[in-house]
Amino acid sequence: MEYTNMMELKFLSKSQNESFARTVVAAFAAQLDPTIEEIADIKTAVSEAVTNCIIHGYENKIGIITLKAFISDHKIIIEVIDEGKGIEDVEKAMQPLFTSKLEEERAGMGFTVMQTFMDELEVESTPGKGTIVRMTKYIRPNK
Amino acid sequence: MEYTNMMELKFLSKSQNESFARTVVAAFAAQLDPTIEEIADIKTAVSEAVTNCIIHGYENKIGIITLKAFISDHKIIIEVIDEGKGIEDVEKAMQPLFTSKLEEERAGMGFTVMQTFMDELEVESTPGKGTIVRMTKYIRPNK
Amino acid sequence: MGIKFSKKEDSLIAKIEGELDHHVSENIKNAINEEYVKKSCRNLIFDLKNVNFMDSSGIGVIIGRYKKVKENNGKVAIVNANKQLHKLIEVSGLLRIVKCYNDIEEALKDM
Amino acid sequence: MGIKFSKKEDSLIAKIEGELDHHVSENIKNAINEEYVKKSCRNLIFDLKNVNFMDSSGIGVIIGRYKKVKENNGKVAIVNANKQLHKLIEVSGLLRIVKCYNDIEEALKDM
Ligand SMILES: Nc1ncnc2c1ncn2[C@@H]1O[C@H](COP(=O)(O)OP(=O)(O)O)[C@@H](O)[C@H]1O
Ligand SMILES: Nc1ncnc2c1ncn2[C@@H]1O[C@H](COP(=O)(O)OP(=O)(O)O)[C@@H](O)[C@H]1O
Repeated sequence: MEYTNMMELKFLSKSQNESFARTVVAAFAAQLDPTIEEIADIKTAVSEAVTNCIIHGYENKIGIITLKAFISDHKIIIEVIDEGKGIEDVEKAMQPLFTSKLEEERAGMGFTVMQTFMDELEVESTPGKGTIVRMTKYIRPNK
Repeated sequence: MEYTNMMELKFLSKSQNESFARTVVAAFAAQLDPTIEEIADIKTAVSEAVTNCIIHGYENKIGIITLKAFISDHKIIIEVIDEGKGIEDVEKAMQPLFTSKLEEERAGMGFTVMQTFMDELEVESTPGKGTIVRMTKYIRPNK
Repeated sequence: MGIKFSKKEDSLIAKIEGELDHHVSENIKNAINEEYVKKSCRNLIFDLKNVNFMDSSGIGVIIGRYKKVKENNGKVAIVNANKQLHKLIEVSGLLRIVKCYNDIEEALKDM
Repeated sequence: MGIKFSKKEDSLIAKIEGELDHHVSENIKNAINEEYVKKSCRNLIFDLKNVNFMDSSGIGVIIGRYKKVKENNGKVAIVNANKQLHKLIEVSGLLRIVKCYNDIEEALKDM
């Protein structure tokens, strides 16, 4: 992957770190001079992915979440990685309204939000090994 | 080290990442509910350490800087690490006004600022291997 | 994060402040459940004016409350959602069960 | 980051905006050097009112300018430094060579 700037953040799968992760990615993406709306889109998508690591990947036990970001001209690629439970059937998991945690009032809309708020979404998962969510957002220059 | 929360950030030794590193550490330290002044102290000290990695550790070539932070009750421990040039004589380097880069208008006050703005400062360095700067700040609760 | 309650006619107005994510969702949920019963309300209005961030965990909170309120023959409404929140609310399909209004007065008229 | 210049009597006033760290120090330094010569000034006043962050790279910028201005028999002054900046200025020993004033008028009187 060619990039002009990159960062990698590791943090504990504690829910108070959800807002921390959003702030970090917003501060890093700021280099691309995004609009307020673009920043909000990125924060929302990252929040979904990080929350999923905490609730589904590690099932509220403490693990390490890795957030990577790569900037190349006019786009940011973001990876959110856990080494938790993994997903048996990724296609099914990505369907709107699907959730494995109905009792917890999950909306089952996390992946749908990531898909809508970002330009590209890829999910790689191995049951028992963990999950990588890779998202790309194009930031239009000269607005 | 016992801690209740931790993070580890890796980023490129580019000067535009100085302000990014400050923002990240401030967002993480926010959990301790610090005063504005305490946050400013931490940002200043981290800025000194990160700038030193860029200018002295990697001498403006691109390398990886690692910023770690550990929170335990009422204190934050921050490590700024490079795998660059290292320091021959740490004691001499830490003296106020000492700088090896006079031609660049360095004030030679980086370590002095870290020492004054934080509560504890330790420097470990191996020439040819790199440098670890470890700083601790106590955050008074119930202000 | 915080939440302020008021009651108008038989509607509970929950004004949420700050960031509505998974971290705070459990507290928000419990606070609303408690207040809804204590003040014996029928309808529930979410005032999102001071919400500066929300993700699908917030959608989950609203859907969960909708189920409870429906059991009680009440309605759920959302007011003061900004552009970003509207986008989230639309994408999530929430509009099928909950209506958005510009302000509390408008919502109350339709309850 | 930005910088605005004005001239009063034979003093150049450099009003710096934003964060004064290593990243911007080279640009700030060059901009001041150029303007100081172009406007043929003697003294130099740093207005730090709109500086919301500064570290020892900023101190380096001020010391470097001091050396140039002294060659020209001028003085360097700092105005509008907030509490955090004052702490940095004190710790760095800058007060041995540069004076701080509450505002530009006060600084000008003492030039
Ligand atoms: N990081 C992850 N690790 C394991 N399972 C996951 C992960 N992310 C998502 N899933 C699975 O995909 C489902 C759908 O996710 P999502 O669309 O975000 O909805 P929700 O989080 O509301 O359940 C989850 O219920 C879960 O079963
Ligand atoms: N990360 C580092 N790697 C190598 N040398 C360093 C590092 N940090 C500091 N030094 C050395 O210590 C000296 C003093 O540092 P400092 O007090 O920050 O002053 P300055 O950065 O203004 O030179 C530097 O000039 C340099 O020689």
